[in-house]
Amino acid sequence: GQLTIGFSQIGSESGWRAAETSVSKQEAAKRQVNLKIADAQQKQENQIKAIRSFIAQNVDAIFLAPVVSTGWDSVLKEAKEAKIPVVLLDRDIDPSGKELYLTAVTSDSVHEGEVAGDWLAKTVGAKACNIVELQGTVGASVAANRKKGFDTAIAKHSNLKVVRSQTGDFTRAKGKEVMESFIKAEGGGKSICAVYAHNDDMMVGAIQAMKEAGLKPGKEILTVSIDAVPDIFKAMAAGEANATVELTPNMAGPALDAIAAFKDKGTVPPKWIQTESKLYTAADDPQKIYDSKKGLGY
Amino acid sequence: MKGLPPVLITAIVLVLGFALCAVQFPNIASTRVVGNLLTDNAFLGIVATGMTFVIISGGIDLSVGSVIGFTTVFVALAIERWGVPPLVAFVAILVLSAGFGAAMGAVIHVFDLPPFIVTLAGMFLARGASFLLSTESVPITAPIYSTVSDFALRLPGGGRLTAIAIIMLAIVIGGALLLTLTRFGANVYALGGNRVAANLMGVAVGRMTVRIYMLSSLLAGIAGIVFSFYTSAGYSLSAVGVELDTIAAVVIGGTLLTGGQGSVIGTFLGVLIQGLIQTYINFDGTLSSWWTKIATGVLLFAFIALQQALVALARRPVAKSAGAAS
Amino acid sequence: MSASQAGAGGSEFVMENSPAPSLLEARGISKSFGAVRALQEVDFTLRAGEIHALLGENGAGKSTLIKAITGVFPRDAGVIRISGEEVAPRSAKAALQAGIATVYQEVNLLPNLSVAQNLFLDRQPMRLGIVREAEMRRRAKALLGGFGLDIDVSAPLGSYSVAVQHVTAIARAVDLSARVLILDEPTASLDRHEVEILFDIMRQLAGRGIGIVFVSHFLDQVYEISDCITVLRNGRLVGQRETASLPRLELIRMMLGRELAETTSVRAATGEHQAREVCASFEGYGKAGYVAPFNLELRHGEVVGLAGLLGSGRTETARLVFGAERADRGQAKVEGEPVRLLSPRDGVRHGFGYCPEERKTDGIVAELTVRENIVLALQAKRGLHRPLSRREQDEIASRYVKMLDIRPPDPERPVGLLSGGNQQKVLLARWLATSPRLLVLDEPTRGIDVGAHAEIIRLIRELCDDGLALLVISSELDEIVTYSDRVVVLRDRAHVDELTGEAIDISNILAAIAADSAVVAHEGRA
Amino acid sequence: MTALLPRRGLAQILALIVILAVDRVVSPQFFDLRLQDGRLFGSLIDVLNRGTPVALLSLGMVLVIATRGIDLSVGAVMAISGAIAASLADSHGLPVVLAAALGAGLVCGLWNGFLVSVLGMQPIVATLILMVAGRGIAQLITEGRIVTFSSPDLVWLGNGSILGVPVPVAIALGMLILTGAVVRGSALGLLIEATGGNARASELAGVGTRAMILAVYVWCGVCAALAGVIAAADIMGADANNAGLWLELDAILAVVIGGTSLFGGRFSLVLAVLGALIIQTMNTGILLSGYPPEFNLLVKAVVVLAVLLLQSPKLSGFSGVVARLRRAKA
Ligand SMILES: Nc1ncnc2c1ncn2[C@@H]1O[C@H](COP(=O)(O)OP(=O)(O)OP(=O)(O)O)[C@@H](O)[C@H]1O
Ligand SMILES: Nc1ncnc2c1ncn2[C@@H]1O[C@H](COP(=O)(O)OP(=O)(O)OP(=O)(O)O)[C@@H](O)[C@H]1O
Ligand SMILES: [Mg+2]
Ligand SMILES: [Mg+2]
Repeated sequence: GQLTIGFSQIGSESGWRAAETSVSKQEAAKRQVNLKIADAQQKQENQIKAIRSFIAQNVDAIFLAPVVSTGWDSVLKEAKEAKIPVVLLDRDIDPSGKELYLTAVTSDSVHEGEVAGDWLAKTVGAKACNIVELQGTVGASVAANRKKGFDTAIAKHSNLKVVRSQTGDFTRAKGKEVMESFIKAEGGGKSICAVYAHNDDMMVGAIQAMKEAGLKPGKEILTVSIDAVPDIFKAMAAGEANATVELTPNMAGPALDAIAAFKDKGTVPPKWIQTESKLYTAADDPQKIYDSKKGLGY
Repeated sequence: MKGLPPVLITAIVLVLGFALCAVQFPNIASTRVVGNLLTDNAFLGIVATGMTFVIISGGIDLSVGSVIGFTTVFVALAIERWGVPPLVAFVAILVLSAGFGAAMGAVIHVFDLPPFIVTLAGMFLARGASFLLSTESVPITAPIYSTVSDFALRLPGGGRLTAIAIIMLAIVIGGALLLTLTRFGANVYALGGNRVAANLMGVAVGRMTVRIYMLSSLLAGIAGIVFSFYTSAGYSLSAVGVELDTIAAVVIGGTLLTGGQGSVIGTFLGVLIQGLIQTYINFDGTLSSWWTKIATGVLLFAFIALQQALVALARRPVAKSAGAAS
Repeated sequence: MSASQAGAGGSEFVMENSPAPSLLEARGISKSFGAVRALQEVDFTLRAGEIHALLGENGAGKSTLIKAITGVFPRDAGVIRISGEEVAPRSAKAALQAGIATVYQEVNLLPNLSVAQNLFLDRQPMRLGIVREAEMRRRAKALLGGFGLDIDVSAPLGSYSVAVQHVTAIARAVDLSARVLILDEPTASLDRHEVEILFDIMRQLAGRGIGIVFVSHFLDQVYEISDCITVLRNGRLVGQRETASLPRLELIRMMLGRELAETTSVRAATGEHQAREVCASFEGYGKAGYVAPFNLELRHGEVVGLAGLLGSGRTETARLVFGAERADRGQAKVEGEPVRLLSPRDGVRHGFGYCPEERKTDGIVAELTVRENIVLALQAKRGLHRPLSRREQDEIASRYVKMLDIRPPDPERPVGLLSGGNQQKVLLARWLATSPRLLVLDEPTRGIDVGAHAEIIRLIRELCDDGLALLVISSELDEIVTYSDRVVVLRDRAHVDELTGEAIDISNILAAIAADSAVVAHEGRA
Repeated sequence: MTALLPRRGLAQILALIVILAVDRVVSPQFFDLRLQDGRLFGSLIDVLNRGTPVALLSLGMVLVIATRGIDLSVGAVMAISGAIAASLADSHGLPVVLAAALGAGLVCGLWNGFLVSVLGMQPIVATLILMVAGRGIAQLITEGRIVTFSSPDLVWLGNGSILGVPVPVAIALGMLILTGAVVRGSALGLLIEATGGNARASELAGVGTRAMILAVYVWCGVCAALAGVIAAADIMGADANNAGLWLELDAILAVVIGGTSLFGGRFSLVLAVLGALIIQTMNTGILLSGYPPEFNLLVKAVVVLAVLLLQSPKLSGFSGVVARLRRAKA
């Protein structure tokens, strides 16, 4: 019969997350799966509660987009006892829990940072370059990973240096505010060669701050960020942004396929289904990508 | 002071709400869901017990969520990185958090500052300190953790009464007894009734203030340990915003924010009401992020409005005979 | 303890001139609040077994002296000795431990706690760290029984009337078995019967060698109970005398620093009043469970007194008349026009004013200045968009500060810092400023000194002569008799009698109150 | 009139000066100002500009707190009004956009006021309801996305300048003056203070305390809505998920730093706004300092405590009497 799948979603903290939710719904509808989404409002407690109630409702499978990598052992054990397969979406959990889930459909956020760093290193070449970094929320694993990946990538190039790094909480408003103060602190922004932001939203804010300060983002100052949300393509099309690394909102599609195969034929999927971290630059016809992404619920 | 009528009303609200939910989702009326309700809200029940004391005494403690977060990080690091035996780590963190609460109480009393702001600074401080310890989440693999999280009393019907639920129930009962049966409890009510009068009647207001905030932070520390059992990890961003959930639970439980009235049992019921709202929304499972928020708000309103209506009904004007006996 | 025993034991034991050792001795006590020098070099000596009255005008510094002695306020200068030993209590608790039990003037109990908890706060009977609730209640019941009070001690104190609360406070202090008992205006809200009981107990305690400080504005009571009098004026010691050797007029001169004009009954002739126009009338007015339906006519230029025992429904009547409480039956008319009084705002709109009896919780806004408190009702009446300019406010405030002799005469002082009596005057000023047609005064002279007392009674007459209608509640029958043109007597939340003209005298009122059994005993004592 | 002027703002002014001095130390160019595209540019301007939302919130919040209330929903109201403004901006003129956004704030305020003054709920829970549900409503309007717009009129509200002064700053100043004129120019101020000081006594003196309470929540809603419009205009988009998140705490903090007691009564608009500036001066200093972000909260905690201690009656002596009185009342 029809599959019923419970999806414990983190919340709706950004446009990307909203897109992930709506794409998941679309994908589920395409496959005629009954997807129950429980929104955890950014709280792990709520996610655990949601998983417990999915178990109580005896769903066919559970999707989990974990808000944090640790702390899932006991609740996932309960799911295992109840013989409900669990698929992780978007983020991985701590290695100790490997046998507790069927598969994880995620991107590698360290790798995302590396892609961004490599692009910057390649673009800058041998020239000395002072980078300012807009971090994600302090304590968020994605922020730490994207920082780590980027740092690793530029460590190979002694001409690249992160001179300032402050959190912009993954938001536009804070990205703008932090960038404003970076500009003040770096002599009106003249000494800044590139901006790296852990997500596109902060970068959109930072671009506004640079424009207001009379700087030319995309030209005088290079920008690279992660997520590939539509608005960054708009900026790219206007020549105000240079590069973004895609984090696809379609995690549910591969996950649904894996579950269907598992239920029908007992095919055990690989432990990790990695999504692509594709780099987009101004050379990729940003306007077209913008139009194609607009309708996805970002 | 007896606190019975408001508690009774909250209980009626809870039972009514539970019945309504069960009509829509029959699965809710199972020991499994009830067991989950207790387990999932164990840490909330513990902090809310401490918060009840604070609020009855006329104060407020915004730092509890951060103290929980700090505790989880501290415990995880102590056990996993510094090699401290778990029980020692627990004792250390409880001493630390009690000291933290005592310090806030002392600042409030000695410098005559509003608790709201002092504990807000405490909230920043504890959260900031946990960032300094570690911004990553640290898994805890100590055997005691799996032992404790696997322990559960089986209830008829498939439900589980877990260790942390039992800890919470014990603390709620202990808190209720402390508040209603001891001199300390009476003094808590006295402080909330009127600080100046309590002082004139010989209550050591300063010492009481320090102790009350100490108790609250201590219970937040215990809640942090319970939270770390719940998630087997320490994470600096855990329990963000829990202070508001806690205050809401206390107030829904019939405690007046102005102090002087309330009960621990009421708070416990308030915690369950909050948990029930969450469970209901999870069972529904069709709500988007925003409808979840709106539904939470509407249900919160419905519960409080129902409660107010019942209170109004109960408060039929029955005049007390106050004359002198002849 | 039984009242009769106490009376017998106590009164004979009063020592007239025996040189008892000084029990409590305060020397050179000074205390300033900013620029206000509340106490300057005050000496005070209390001997064992003595009932010592501490007297003075409102704001003279009586309460401040008491608080300086018990350590509630830090002293600027001075030493305190108990039985010759120097002590320096820094908190109420420390004072208690040093053997000084005090009933402060302000409500200093906890309305949210049960009566029993209030009586035994911080000294509950305990077993194994647990309060013995039943035992505590039993003792509370016994303790209050000694004051003739038989109430449910497990109910919150706040559900009882001020009088009950006051008795509770006194009972608590008495039971602390201290060596010194200080009572700051304990009788202000008690009726005669309760005062008698209190005095019996005081005599008994004095007989046991306890020193008692007694503050009151009722000079009759002072002469009845005290052995010795200390008078303060403007924060300075005026003198200490044996009560028996101090004539009343002399005492008043010591307190006021001037002679007091004799207050006589200034009631006008009865016939005149029938002709006067009706200001407000109430027919079949009442509220279920609150006050039984009553008929009441209030005429311009006439004072109607409400008399009755505590809890007889006087305050309730006042609140209904003013609109603070909604009636559920009957008809109110103002100047012959039917009106609906649904809220205090309606009352104010129709030109009513109301000074509530609980001035701390229902009257003053402690944090606001004297000026702001005085103009509050007038401003509320005028509405938002017609603010009184600062000049008008200053002018109104200083007029009433002068007229009612509010002290200190600083309109910019937060009213909460004024002495109790002066706060009462501010409330009166608040309503006078609205030029009301009907003023309802609930215990207007409570806590007011002799000078101001005479002043307020004179004022009541004057207002009356200006055509104001007055409805006055007072527990002091002689006061009611002095100014009322008509007296309505209440019993058990119902209006039972109305006396006019020559019929107004204390014994008639008492007779009406006591129409049945129990209270007849009163008459003898009155 | 008097409370419009800082009568007792010494501690606050002192705190501001000290924090400014510290900012100067961590960032030598802190006081540099230059004119850029007809608009002043510099860290000081940033402080004013970024401080605007909290300053606006504190204008409403201070009145609510003066009546012994509290409004936790202001952040959510910001999100709602921002979402409405952004969704309408490209299809309607500025007057319509503003009317709709501010109207939404007014309705939110009415709802809060209704719960508190008519139903008699405790302010903290009454407004908690809208705090939770309001953000949901805002997300419902934007469907969780960041709704962007390009209407130059609305953008000007966030990024334009008047005589070199950023428009948001001018708006905040205008609102301060307007609120001051309304509150102190009418009897509102006195009646609000009386209501907060002793609601029962004020009621008996004929003050329409319910109307007062309703009015302050409405005004608080309108101020929050304006802050929300400005926040949206600033980033040219409505971010319903994050706009105004946790700003209610900053607004309350600003009011308390401004010396208004959470127990109601006396309030000062100017000092509340000063409190907002103190908070923002600190935040901007943290951003300029270059310390790792892990330290942000610690610095904030220390500064908040220091500013409060500066005001503590026990330490500074002045206004100590007033504070004791407040306690006595509580
Ligand atoms: N806490 C305080 N702060 C400032 N001034 C005060 C304070 N308490 C009392 N005062 C002032 O000290 C003076 C003495 O007041 P006190 O209360 O001792 O008078 P009192 O003799 O008890 O008068 P009453 O008979 O009206 O109770 C008054 O001028 C009063 O305004
Ligand atoms: N402002 C008020 N609001 C609500 N209840 C009140 C108020 N004032 C008085 N009461 C209640 O009315 C009841 C009777 O009051 P009280 O005993 O004062 O009556 P009374 O006849 O006015 O006597 P007296 O004036 O001598 O005290 C008490 O239970 C009291 O709590
Ligand atoms: Mg006095
Ligand atoms: Mg009365």
